[in-house]
Amino acid sequence: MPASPQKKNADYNSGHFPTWCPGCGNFGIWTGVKNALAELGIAPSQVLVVYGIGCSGNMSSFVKAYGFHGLHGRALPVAIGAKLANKDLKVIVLGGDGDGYGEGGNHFIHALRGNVDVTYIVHDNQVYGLTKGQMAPTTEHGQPTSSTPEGALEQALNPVALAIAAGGSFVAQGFAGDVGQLTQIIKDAITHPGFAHVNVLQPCVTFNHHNTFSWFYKRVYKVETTKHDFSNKQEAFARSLEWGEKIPTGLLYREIRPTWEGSCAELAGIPLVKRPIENTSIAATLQKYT
Amino acid sequence: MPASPQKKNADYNSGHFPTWCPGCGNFGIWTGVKNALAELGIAPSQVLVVYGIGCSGNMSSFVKAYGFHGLHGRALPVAIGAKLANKDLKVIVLGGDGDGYGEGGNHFIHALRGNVDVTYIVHDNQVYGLTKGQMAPTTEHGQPTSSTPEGALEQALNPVALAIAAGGSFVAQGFAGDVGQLTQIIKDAITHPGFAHVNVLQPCVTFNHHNTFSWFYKRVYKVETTKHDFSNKQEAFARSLEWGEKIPTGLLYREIRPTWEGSCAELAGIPLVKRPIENTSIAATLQKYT
Amino acid sequence: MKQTVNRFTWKIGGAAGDGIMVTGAMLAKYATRAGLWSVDYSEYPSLIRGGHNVQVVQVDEEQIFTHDQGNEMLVALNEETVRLHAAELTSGGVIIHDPDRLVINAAMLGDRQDIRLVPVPLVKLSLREGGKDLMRNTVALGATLALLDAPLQLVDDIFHDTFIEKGQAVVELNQRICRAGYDYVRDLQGETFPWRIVPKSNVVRSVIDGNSAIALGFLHGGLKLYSAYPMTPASSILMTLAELAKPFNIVAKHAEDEIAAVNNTIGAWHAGVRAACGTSGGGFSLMVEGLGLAAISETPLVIVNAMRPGPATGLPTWTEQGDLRFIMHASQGEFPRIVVAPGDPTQAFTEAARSLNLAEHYHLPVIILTDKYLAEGHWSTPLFDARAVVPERGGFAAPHEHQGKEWYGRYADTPSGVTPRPVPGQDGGVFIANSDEHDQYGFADESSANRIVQVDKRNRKLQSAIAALPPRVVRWGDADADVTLVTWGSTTLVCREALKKLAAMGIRANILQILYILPFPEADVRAALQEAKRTILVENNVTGQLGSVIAETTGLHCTHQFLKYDGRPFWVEELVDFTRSHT
Amino acid sequence: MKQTVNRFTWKIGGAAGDGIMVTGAMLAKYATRAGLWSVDYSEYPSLIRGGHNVQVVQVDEEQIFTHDQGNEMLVALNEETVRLHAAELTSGGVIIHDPDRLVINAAMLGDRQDIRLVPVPLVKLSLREGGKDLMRNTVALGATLALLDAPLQLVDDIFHDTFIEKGQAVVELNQRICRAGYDYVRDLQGETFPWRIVPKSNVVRSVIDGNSAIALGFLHGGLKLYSAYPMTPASSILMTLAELAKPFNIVAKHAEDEIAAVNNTIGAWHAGVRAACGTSGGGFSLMVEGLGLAAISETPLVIVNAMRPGPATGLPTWTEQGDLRFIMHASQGEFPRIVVAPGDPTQAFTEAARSLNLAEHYHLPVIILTDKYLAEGHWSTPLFDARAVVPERGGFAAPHEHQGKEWYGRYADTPSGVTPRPVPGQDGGVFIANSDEHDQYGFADESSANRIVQVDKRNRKLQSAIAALPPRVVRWGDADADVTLVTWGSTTLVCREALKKLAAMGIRANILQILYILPFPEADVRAALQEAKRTILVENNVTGQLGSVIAETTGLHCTHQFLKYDGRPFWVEELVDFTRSHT
Ligand SMILES: Cc1ncc(C[n+]2csc(CCOP(=O)(O)OP(=O)(O)O)c2C)c(N)n1
Ligand SMILES: Cc1ncc(C[n+]2csc(CCOP(=O)(O)OP(=O)(O)O)c2C)c(N)n1
Ligand code: SF4
Ligand code: SF4
Ligand SMILES: [Mg+2]
Ligand SMILES: [Mg+2]
Repeated sequence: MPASPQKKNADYNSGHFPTWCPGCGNFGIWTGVKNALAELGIAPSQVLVVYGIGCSGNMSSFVKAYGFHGLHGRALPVAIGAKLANKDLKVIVLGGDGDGYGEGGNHFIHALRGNVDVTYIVHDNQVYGLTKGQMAPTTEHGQPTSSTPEGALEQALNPVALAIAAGGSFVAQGFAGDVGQLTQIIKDAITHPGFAHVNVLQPCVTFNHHNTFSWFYKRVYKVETTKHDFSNKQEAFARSLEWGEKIPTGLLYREIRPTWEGSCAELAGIPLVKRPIENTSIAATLQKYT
Repeated sequence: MPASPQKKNADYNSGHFPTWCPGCGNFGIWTGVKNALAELGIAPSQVLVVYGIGCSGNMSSFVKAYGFHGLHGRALPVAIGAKLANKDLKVIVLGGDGDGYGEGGNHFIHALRGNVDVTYIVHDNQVYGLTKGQMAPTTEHGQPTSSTPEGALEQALNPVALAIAAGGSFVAQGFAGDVGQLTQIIKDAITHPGFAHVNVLQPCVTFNHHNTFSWFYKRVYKVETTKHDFSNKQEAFARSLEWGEKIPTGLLYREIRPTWEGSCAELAGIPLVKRPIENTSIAATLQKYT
Repeated sequence: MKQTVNRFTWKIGGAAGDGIMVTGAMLAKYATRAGLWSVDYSEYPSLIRGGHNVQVVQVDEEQIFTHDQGNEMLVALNEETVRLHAAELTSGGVIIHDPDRLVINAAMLGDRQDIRLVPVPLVKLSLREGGKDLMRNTVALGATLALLDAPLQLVDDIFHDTFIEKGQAVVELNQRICRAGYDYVRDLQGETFPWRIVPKSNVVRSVIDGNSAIALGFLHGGLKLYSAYPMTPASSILMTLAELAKPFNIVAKHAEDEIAAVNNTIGAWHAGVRAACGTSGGGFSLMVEGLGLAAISETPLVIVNAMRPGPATGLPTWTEQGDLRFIMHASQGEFPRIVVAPGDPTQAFTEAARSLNLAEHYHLPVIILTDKYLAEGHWSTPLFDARAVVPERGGFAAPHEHQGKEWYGRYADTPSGVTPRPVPGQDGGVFIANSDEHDQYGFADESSANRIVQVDKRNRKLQSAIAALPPRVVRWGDADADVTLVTWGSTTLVCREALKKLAAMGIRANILQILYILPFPEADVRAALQEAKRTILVENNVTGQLGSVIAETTGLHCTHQFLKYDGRPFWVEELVDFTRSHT
Repeated sequence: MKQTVNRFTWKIGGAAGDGIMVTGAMLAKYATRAGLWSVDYSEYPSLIRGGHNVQVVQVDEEQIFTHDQGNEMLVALNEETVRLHAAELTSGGVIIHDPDRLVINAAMLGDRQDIRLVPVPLVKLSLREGGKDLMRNTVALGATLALLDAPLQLVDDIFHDTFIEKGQAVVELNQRICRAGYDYVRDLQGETFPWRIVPKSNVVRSVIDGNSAIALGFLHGGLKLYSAYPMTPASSILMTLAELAKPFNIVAKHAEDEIAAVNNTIGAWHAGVRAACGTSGGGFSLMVEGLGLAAISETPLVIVNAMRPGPATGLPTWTEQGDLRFIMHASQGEFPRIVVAPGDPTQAFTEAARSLNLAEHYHLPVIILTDKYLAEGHWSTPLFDARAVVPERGGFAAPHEHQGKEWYGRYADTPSGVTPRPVPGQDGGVFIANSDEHDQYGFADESSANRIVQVDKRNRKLQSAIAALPPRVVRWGDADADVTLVTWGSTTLVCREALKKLAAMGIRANILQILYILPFPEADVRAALQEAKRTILVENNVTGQLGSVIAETTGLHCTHQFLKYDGRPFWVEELVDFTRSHT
């Protein structure tokens, strides 16, 4: 592959302008993802972006890159299968909070401990956007939504606390209103050797009138401006629990440990996709059955 | 219902003697569950036990009580549906680590934050027993199993850490080799108003030759013998991460907060199952469509 | 000038987020309150904003079932609407538009000289009366009514009834804005509009969609718990029941996924209450395993599957009847189930209510199969008759049957296959509901003899249930006909509309609607097909799935088949053409 | 005394955990190495310990396909075995038992005087030679061989080949223990046993189960990744491939659930490798949505569904053919798929290898449908012919087709329906694999015209794939016959066995095996049924699912049907009886 020429954000535009509501937080994430790819010099054909189903997942039509727009809640296992098939490929997953923490919650907790080198960016708008405003796992307790008009009865899921407890090796929180920081986080996530989880606080201007841009602006602070030690799991957990008055953004936890594909003896050497399929001899194995 | 006469363990025997391997940790859990029911004076007809599919779930044929032996991984949502239908019923769920943390992981994390008053006891033998020794989510990294002959590549899931992070209101760990403590934990779990998670360390003598009874005897200690403050989430989380040299048992975390059914306005008053189905008038509602 | 009275089609088009649906709903209500019949249909892409959204409302003096291809009035909120839909306008039709926002030139109209433009400063008028931008739709409604020479009083009442909960001020604001549009158009110089509304008798009818009909049917039927995960086009059942949870004192649960939803529902039934879950095909895929759990544990279960075009995510906001065979055969192993496919809101209401009786009495899963067209379209509908189905408890063990027992033989064999069940908490009723094959108490039992008993027992229940079913086929039209349209579900509507048009052409047609897909009404279908002179299979799918079931069970084939699989419902015109050219 | 040479049935029974399967496997290998043919079958409950476990090994000089009801030798490790199985013994048959553990009295034998008891101190001998309790089975094997007058050398070789990786000491221990049983029985005074083994030619054959055949077929076919979640009776594919991962340098992934397994597999195919997943009905239920994802995104996919009796958990360790219709119609919407149901290990091997070519070349999901009987039974089988299917790459875009492009038209319409695909990472091949209906590049496209193009394109692929399929029906037996057994999958085996027995009775029968269920070989089946004098449908299920497919597609019905649904495979005797009385 020839060395990629200098890339810019617009190189990742698909030509279809986003259909998101004007002012939607997804625009910030869209920009952050394209910026990160451009700054890392990853060409559209060198990356596979796997999308969930939701407003977030509709980004599949707005980004120029190999894409896979799969089933609601099932982006992660597609991404993991692809990464194991071609470990040289950069694999990024984008999806909603309903998609990833509701429907797809099981894949999430197992991806965290499995540590396949995939970057997972969750558009956390605390609501189901595409299906018109129902409760999400991250909807705050007591918030009314179209499926819970009297207010959500569940305690909200805390994605970053969960990610740390489930064995995440890279857990970060971004904010769609701070594209600069978000770009940096996404770049770090992509370059992190292992599964990287980025929860992005993403205001939904149409269905979430509580967790708005201004609500967040008053609350978010960057952990990198504090003494936060992201290698300390205890400390990271404590930080991740913060919600309400102060909401941390930035890298909360990181730990370098072997990836799944790095530990798998059979994946040493050339990626599976480059291995020939012809001339596999089963003769010796068949001998054992005689 | 007439006041129950004094109950004893044997009152909960089904008459079918367990088919578990001799020496299996499930015997201890079986005893603990029956003890707890007896000591709390809950009659077999006053409780619904929902079972997963696994060696653990086979307990459905060994316990005398209303039972529901559902699908692999899906015991929790059945139990929650039953509890909402009849909030006066005691509902207990028993299942394996594969069942509850593998196949059923999504229900687990949402049950924890949902806080429906159900007791969830997981037989954590760190292996798939019934299907003959494959890797479980709790299998230790590097352990060989029949599905991972070269050793598990994933980091083991830590059920109690996860439960705390996901918003569990009662998180405890028991050991099948200590039926006394286990009985007490199960009693506390049953009486806890909310979702109670008990992870029981359960040696599998047939397929797990690493985490044996003696391996555990050397490591377990009771948190009640320490200064552990189970109302402190930070401290509970730190404790829950202990594995290896020292493994904590007992109540790790507890928090009293409203249950789902307690917060649901429509569930105030008599349980759904007692409400009449006849004579619901839709006339006024239909009027709005005219 | 000749005026057509009480028969016209109105269309509104704009971007997603323009809130056009509300306006159409108002017009449909207006017509219905005026003693007329309406049907409305909307098309929207799976996007929140942007994309082209359309709503059509058709009004008639007779009962109507689908709308025509032609329109008499078009409210164009953007240019795309004009480009896409001007051609559909009948000669003499109008386009209402806001000249400040949308300038329409000749090119946009193709060479249609016979269309009249009615520019109304929609936004300006709304703002002038104290409304917001989006309320321009209400201005357009006023303009529409003025053109139709329709009395304002009726719409004032509708605003009152709709908004009074939000206060008198809101009511008046809407009334004022609507009147502004009305007055503006009245004051325009122009020819008299060839279509008009003349209110008729005031029979009270509802304007209702299939999903609301199901929700109300469930409530009438004694539903206590609904658990679901949102999925278009089933979501509004959850949302409606969540709204109605409080007045009806029931629980609507938004579950973490569809697997949880179906298992919640099974758990609730097991514990003794009437419950249901609902989804579309993707969610149904996830409920498939639960279906089998209900079957083998003989737990009642009701699932709504509102179809949309697949495979997978497919066309989320469009319509298709592609899941018939899937629903009939879903889940491993063999077990009986009931599948009912209502063909209009009244059937949806009735069969939803009945499904709860059926599931409870026969310990069977019941699947209600609808599609986006029925689920989200609205029809003027006679008020539901609550007496059509009486909620009655059944299938439970009487106290003397379980009290004092050590174990209860909940799966003991019986002639009907139905064994009365106790519910947890009842004294002496202890048993195990088991997903493993089991003996009479529910203990796992793998013997050959027991297996045969239990399989036969379960299967026998379907036979027993037949007695409790209404006629499983519905015949529409005269018995004596030249052609029979064979159909199921929402396509019954277009067939009913076609009957009227065919009759006008002198073609005698009737309809065989298969209401209960399972147990399949083999004998009825065979008889009907054998009697018919010619038959046309009408299905909104590519493979003719009902046709395959008919072939399998009766060995018969329809003379012709007319299938459509582009995500759109049939146009009545195309069905009429097809029928005429094949009769 | 007359001796039957090279034809006998041997059975071993004990508790779960007694490790009886290993012993039967040794005996089957012995017979096979002796140039004979064997088949083995085991029954075990879904428990780890306790419960009654049985394994049967039948040996013959001719190729055999299923075992008989009668046995000549019974190794009884517990009393239950005697009580349940003594009655099945042929006159003159023996029971080998350990008198220290199991005293057999007349009552336990019913009134069978014609059975000979062979008490052998199994445990004592094992311990004496330095073995453990459980190795008593090896002693029993030695005793068996002594009775059969079979040379010891062959079994010594088997121990060598099996255990040499564990060291010479293990080999010798097994040899010694086996010899102890052998010598003990030889030294007994007693009549000559009426059955014996006389080794024949040494053609090399394997003893193999359906699951291993599939695993090897996949490896031969170029599989690089297998993702699965354990489920009986499919689990051993995962375990076999996990064992073989190292020598074959492939990945076997134990996924967190079946939803992950199918999506892992789709992801891997999308990225360019050959992959598969496998499960039984319950897990397949969870893969249903993924099936549709593969279909609409036109990603190749291979799934193995090894059936067991349902519904739900059902009878986890027993056999049934209950999922046929489910597999044919699973997932919302309409799309083509290939379903192949191998009927023996050779077909399992060949079709598993072929499935990878088919999926890759035609961008279709392929489902391999087996059942517990085929999956876990073992048959003496000629060594698989690797040339039967040549792994060949296909369906990919050539570099010049994508290089330098901005976007690649991966869903552009083509005459065959197959559009060459690039894989991520390839220059210029950028496209979106989309579960939403999409245009040629994969962008969501909801237009009517595009929908029709894409539906038609997808469906056309199935027609194109037919050219690459082997004959979709397999005919066994003479063309000219009085009766045709119509069947599919593993019941083909009992039909093949029945042919031999029927021929011996002078009944001329043949078999129509439907190997490819989809695309259904309508023409072949119609022709075969029309030619046949009489037909008997043979299925291991309660509703006659293949029969329903035949009726649907051809309008024909078999003359009779013979169905079995107690979780057990057919006995050849019952099939022969049925056929005789219906011919
Ligand atoms: C199996 C399945 N269930 C449900 C849906 C319907 N559905 C589409 S998007 C969505 C939720 C969207 O919420 P989220 O994931 O938070 O994304 P957002 O739109 O908020 O970005 C749902 C429930 C589906 N497509 N598939
Ligand atoms: C959907 C589904 N997948 C797989 C199985 C097969 N299965 C039965 S038990 C089991 C795992 C048992 O492990 P665990 O839950 O840890 O229970 P244990 O036997 O160890 O108590 C599996 C995979 C199933 N029954 N259903
Ligand atoms: S609904 Fe919310 S999340 Fe979706 S596009 Fe609009 S603002 Fe964004
Ligand atoms: S396999 Fe393990 S968990 Fe299962 S019964 Fe035996 S010892 Fe217990
Ligand atoms: Mg969201
Ligand atoms: Mg386990």
